[in-house]
Amino acid sequence: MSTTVSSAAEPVLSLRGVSKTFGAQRALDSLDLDIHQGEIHAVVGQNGCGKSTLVKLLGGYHTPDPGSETAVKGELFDLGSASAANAAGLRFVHQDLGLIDELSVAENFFMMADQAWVSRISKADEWSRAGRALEEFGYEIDPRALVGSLTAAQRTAVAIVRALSGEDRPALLVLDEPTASLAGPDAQLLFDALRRLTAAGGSVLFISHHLDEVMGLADTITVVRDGRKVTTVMSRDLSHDRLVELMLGRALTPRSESDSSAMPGTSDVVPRLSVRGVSIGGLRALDLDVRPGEVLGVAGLTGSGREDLAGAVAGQTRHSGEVTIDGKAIRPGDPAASLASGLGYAPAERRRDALLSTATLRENLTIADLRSVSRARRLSRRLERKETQKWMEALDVRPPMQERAIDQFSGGNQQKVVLGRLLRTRPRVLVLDEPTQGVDVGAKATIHDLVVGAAAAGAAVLVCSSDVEELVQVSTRVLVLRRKSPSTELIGTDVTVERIEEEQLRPTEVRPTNDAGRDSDPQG
Amino acid sequence: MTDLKSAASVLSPRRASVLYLLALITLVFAITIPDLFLSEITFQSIARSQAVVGILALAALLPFVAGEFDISLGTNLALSVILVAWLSNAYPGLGIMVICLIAVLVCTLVGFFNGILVGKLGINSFIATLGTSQILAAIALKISNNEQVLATLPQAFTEVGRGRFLGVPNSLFVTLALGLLLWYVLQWTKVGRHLYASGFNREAARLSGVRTERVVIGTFVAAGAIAGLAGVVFIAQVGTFSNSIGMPFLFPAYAAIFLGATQFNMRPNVWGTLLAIFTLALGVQGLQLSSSGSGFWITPLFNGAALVAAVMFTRQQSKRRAKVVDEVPSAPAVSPQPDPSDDHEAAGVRADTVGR
Amino acid sequence: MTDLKSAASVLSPRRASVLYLLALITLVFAITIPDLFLSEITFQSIARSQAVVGILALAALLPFVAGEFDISLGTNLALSVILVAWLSNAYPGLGIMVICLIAVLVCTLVGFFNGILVGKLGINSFIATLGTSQILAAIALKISNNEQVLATLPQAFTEVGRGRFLGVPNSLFVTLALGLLLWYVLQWTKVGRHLYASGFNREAARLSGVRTERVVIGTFVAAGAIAGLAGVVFIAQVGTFSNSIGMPFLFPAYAAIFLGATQFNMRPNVWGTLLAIFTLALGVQGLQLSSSGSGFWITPLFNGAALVAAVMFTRQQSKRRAKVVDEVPSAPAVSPQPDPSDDHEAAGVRADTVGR
Amino acid sequence: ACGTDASSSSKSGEVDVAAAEADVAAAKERIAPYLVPVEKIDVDTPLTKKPEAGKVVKYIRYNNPTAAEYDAATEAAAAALQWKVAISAVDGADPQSVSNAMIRAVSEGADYIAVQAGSPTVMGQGLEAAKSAGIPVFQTAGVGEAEGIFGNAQADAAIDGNVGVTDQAIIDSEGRGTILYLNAPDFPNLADLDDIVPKHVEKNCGGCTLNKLGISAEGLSGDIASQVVNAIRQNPDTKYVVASFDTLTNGLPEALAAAGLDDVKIYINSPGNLAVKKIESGDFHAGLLTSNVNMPWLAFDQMARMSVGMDTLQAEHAKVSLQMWTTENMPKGETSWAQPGYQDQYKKLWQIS
Ligand SMILES: Nc1ncnc2c1ncn2[C@@H]1O[C@H](COP(=O)(O)OP(=O)(O)OP(=O)(O)O)[C@@H](O)[C@H]1O
Ligand SMILES: Nc1ncnc2c1ncn2[C@@H]1O[C@H](COP(=O)(O)OP(=O)(O)OP(=O)(O)O)[C@@H](O)[C@H]1O
Ligand SMILES: [Mg+2]
Ligand SMILES: [Mg+2]
Repeated sequence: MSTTVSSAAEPVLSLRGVSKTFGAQRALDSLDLDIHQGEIHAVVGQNGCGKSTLVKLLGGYHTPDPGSETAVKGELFDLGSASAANAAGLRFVHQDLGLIDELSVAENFFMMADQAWVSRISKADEWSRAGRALEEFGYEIDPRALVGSLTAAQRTAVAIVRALSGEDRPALLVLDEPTASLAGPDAQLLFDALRRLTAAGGSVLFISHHLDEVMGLADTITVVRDGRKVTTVMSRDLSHDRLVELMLGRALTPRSESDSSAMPGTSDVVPRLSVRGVSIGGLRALDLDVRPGEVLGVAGLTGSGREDLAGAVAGQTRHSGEVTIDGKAIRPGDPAASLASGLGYAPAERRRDALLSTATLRENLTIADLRSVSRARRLSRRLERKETQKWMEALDVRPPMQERAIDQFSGGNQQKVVLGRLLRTRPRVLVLDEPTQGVDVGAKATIHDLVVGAAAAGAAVLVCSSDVEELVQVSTRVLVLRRKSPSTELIGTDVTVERIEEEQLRPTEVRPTNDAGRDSDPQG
Repeated sequence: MTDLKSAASVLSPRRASVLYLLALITLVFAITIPDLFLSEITFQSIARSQAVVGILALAALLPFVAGEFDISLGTNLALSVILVAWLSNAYPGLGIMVICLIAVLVCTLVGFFNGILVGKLGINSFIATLGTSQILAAIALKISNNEQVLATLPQAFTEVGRGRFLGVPNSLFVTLALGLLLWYVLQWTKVGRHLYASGFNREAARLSGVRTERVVIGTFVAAGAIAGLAGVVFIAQVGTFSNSIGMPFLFPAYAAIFLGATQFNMRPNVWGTLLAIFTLALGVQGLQLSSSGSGFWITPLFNGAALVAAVMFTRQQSKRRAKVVDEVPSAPAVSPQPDPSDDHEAAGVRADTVGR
Repeated sequence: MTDLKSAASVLSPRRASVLYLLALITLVFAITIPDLFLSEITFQSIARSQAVVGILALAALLPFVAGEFDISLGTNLALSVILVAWLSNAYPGLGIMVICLIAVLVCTLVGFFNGILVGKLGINSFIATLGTSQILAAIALKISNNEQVLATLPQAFTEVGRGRFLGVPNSLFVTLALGLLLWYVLQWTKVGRHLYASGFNREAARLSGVRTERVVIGTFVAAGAIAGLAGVVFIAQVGTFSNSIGMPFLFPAYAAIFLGATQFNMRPNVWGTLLAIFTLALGVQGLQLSSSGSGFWITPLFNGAALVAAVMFTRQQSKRRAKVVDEVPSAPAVSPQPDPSDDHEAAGVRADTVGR
Repeated sequence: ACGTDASSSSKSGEVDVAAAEADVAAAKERIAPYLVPVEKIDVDTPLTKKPEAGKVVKYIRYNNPTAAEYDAATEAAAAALQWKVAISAVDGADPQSVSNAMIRAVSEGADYIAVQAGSPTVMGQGLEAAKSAGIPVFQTAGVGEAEGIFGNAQADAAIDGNVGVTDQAIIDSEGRGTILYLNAPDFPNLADLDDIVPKHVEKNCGGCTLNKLGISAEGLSGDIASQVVNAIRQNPDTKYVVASFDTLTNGLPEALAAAGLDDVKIYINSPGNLAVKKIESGDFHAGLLTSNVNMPWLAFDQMARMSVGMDTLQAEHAKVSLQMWTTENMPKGETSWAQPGYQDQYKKLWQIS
């Protein structure tokens, strides 16, 4: 690591004219960026504007187009080299986390340990160090557990703690949408850690679509549009609306709040979706009902059971208990049957459970319902293209290239396709798990409209989300989970951010024992 | 593949390197040994000898598309051959049609057994079918008593097996008809789409309503049946069972599938597979015809070099293109080794696509 | 694996089905043919004949852990053997040490070539090494002129090759020493960690800063070198090159790797692989001893059935366990076919792990 | 993968008719013994006494169909001596398999070890183990007399047979045939034939041409027929295919027919049962047969002699009777031949009533 004493003015990281071209598409277009010591610098922009590409360049995953100049603490930096990044003290939490499911937490932790190549790793030492680091941040995660067995939030936690707890303090910590699946208090925990880091002289590059979060946390904000930098401003000089305008290049037209919440789940309508006594993983004997036209939001902290609820209801795996649609029981563990009965599900683990990687966007979009693009049992390419075109427009997929491999789209755009696939089937029951993770503000509004629209058209919708604002936006009712079971139901005027957070955080009497996550107030 | 433009792009050197290899081979030998090479016999003998390999490759293609290997197909073919040979001697009263049906049925059952092991019990397909393949070899050994077995076939049957129609060996018609059928199913039906989806991401496909378990079992059942058919075609051509048959077809079949997967729509596909088989065979034929002396080493050398070269060519083309051009890709296909603008990336995705 | 409890869990029937198979085999034959089976000769001859297979399997294990196949190892071994045989006749002045070194070096270069094809150019490893394997076969055929070649070896060399120490064939010591080395590297070092990471999820590994390209090239280079060593051990034992050697070792090697990957820590691992090799060989030996003349079909039957049974047993055990117990998994290991709470799930993830 | 290499003995230009006639006459003389029925077995020296019963013989053979055809006779010969024989079929592709089986035989305490074929090199450590244990080793169908072996029944049969079928081609072509010789020289017992047969043609038929086609070990299970067709198309004069063993001709008649090469004749040395059937049907055209049922008796005769302390009379055992069967002359429905009452003839020599 460089020992040069950097002057206060000299940025920790300085990019000049950085471009990255993928085939025909310029993902980054001569981007300039300075990050100073001790600052939290946010980069915001719409889906597909090039944020993750920037992060991957810094991490050495991609190599930049020739002609750029990069410096770390005033010294020339070899952008596109993983070892240079590591040596310069850059640490990463990637959008897809970059964790290896089949390895244990501890093994993932010390992947990059500053250790001679062939010297012996002590497993016990590794476990205890990983355990300690996680504990320091307030996470109770077994370092010997497989990463694949953890919940999305726990995995994010592992990735964050891994980046923060190296041999030495990172010079620059780069986080790409770390909060996409973190519930409020968990996010707070992260922010505290970031502030501690900057206070101690480290710097942070932070990417998020939660603009409130960005405004509250970042010192400086750089707005990127279509691979180009729009501006860099101090966050205190900025309002939420102004930021959205900078991102989209236009103001966000406010949605009419009335239509969604206006349709209360009147108890005289027969429930379309009934869940009785479902127990699996993090859930105990869950009962719930959703009526046609209703959007039931499910809130809860990490470890409350929220992460398991959608999968269980949608029958992703077998479980005990009964799920019925219009009184007809559906077999758990048989998604095809569920889908046929009108139950559609968008899983939260996008890469693992939703993307047909290397297949085209078109194939990803149409897979769940091919009949409507067939003529006499033969697939019609023409119908399929038209249908795909329609949905790409409805969901504002960028770039609108239906024959491109899904892997080559940005995370947010992939998410839109996953939702499109589901909505195409016109399900009578919609089960959504983190439906807008990684989706930008503009597209988020679009998706919310689609969800509410589906409900208005008579579907019963269940939305599980760590994003409380989102729940308030779309839900008619909100169920708050605590300690693996429903604790409160909020209806009508009670559906507010404040009420939900209050309910989520209500102190618990007994601490759950067999729990890898936490569900108590971290400050408390 | 409906409009001209995409057809042209499908025939670009990058997407059809094997076609160019085929042209090169034909050109070279047409110049160096025109009389020997450009004779009907050359094409007759390739068509005859590769028809069965082609059928077997099509059998292997189905599980492969769904992300699974079937190593047992070679011995399953052998099982079909020994069953026909044995039954034709032991129970001639059954009639050749019934005998062939029994053989294909048994092979289909073997495929079902594989399907249960892999699709239902979740055993890795490579190891499961490796095991089955050994068991089948044992059965064939037992039935044949480790001897060559001459089948007692009605003359009409062998005449059809060895005959031609319009100058094309009948066996090749079987291969082509089967190719057409599988192409239609894979490319134009829901089932085909479900197969590919199960190969791309099994869990995502399942959650999208694909009955992946049935799909996987189904591909193994179909593969078994087709291998049985390949055995019937084989014995109609040759008339004899020997213990060395079957397994040796497997390598060229998989080589062709892999090579074919770098062609046209850049995923495992029917025409790429068949094209690869016949191109490699034509090259070998040409070399055998033109080499003098003890050139026993030339055949493997050509096979190896052609395989590596064709795949490498596909990759290099795609790289060069990514560097120079800025057109928008228009063909309705996706590379299993996605267009890399840098090679790191490609290495990252590759392992999950072809060659599961 | 440091404390007793986890050791016990590693030896549970679920994690060590092959150990139980071994016990069963020993028991059965110890009762049925005690004199023949429980003789030193049985163990000698297995140790001697499986030592080379073991070394080759260890060579194949490295790319396999990193998620790649190396099909060329069999012919690479043959290349090493023909090089030693040929050089020892043509250039006896070089001395056997130099000759062996040259052979291993050439094999290492072949590995490097494979590594470039796969790691750098991103060609699917199955097809790339299939190609290389054909090219190597051609080279061996050319050098040997398609004949068996008797090497002119110093007596001291063959004596070491065929000798024993403490009653154990020397060649087995090579296998075990190599196993120990690879076990240490895979299990206890950063390199090993990076290998597994590259195999499980190439892209995530790269995002975590693993230089997956180098890792992949490195595994192929090491595999080539080890195959060369296997060739040297082989010729020290046998003294002769024949064109049929090499390839036949590949199937048992990969079968053992796959079977071994269902053992102990439920990933591809050194001791599981070696255990599988010797267990299967012992079973075959016992069957051959107890069956008379015409039992030629028993060997493949046993091999196939044992393979399927051992893997199925592992799966069944894990299923039963998942139904009954709800303890938290404690050992730091992962199933390549992850503990399924239901089998759909397993089927979904399986294809991406073992058997890429 | 074939063609005119250095071993080709082609003489371009006009064929000397007189010389050709002389060559044919000489060839006819050489194969004359193969055309008359054989009455007597190949040995006639009686044993000095009746061999002791109860000896144990370990017979190691390759795991292929042709080798299996000897099994029944092997057991019969042993039974006649009241000996026990354990047959062990080993993998021919594994160079260590014979050696391993021999070591095992030593450990099992066999009295004699008989190996179907394989040089002392292939037997390697197995032979050493036998030597140090004092167990005599015999070959039953090797080529030539190997050093370190006590007996090698029908040692000359492979050479005589290959040369014999080649002579048949010389005769059939009236001394001016173009012959394609098919061999797999990677097998040690066949490697020498790659030189012997071409030299034989060169020396004994001025008007003939012989081309070689070597099949690699791996190629044996592949598509040999296409290779043969291609080789013939390169030398369209080729009218004879001479194969050193029958596996090399799998599928060949069908491939020849498909290529329109209907006038090519296929001669096979030591054809197996199925190949003999195909000679009868006209798919193949000639074969030179040893007496499969008799051969194991010949090998046991050597062992029996050793057991009573006699010389093993290698010279008498090396050269065995052969029969030339062509589509025209062969007995219908038969797949092998034997000297009438050969069992009794042996038993008489062995002094078993
Ligand atoms: N491997 C690739 N091949 C081709 N194009 C790519 C590749 N990776 C990204 N892109 C394209 O580059 C552009 C920028 O993508 P990037 O992932 O950086 O977006 P992002 O700003 O992170 O979006 P999001 O907020 O949705 O995560 C997108 O249009 C995407 O389609
Ligand atoms: N078990 C056996 N089976 C077959 N042949 C044998 C056996 N033992 C010895 N021979 C051969 O019999 C002959 C005499 O053997 P012996 O070992 O007595 O000779 P030697 O004079 O010691 O020769 P050397 O010094 O070469 O070992 C040799 O040709 C030997 O190779
Ligand atoms: Mg992104
Ligand atoms: Mg001596």
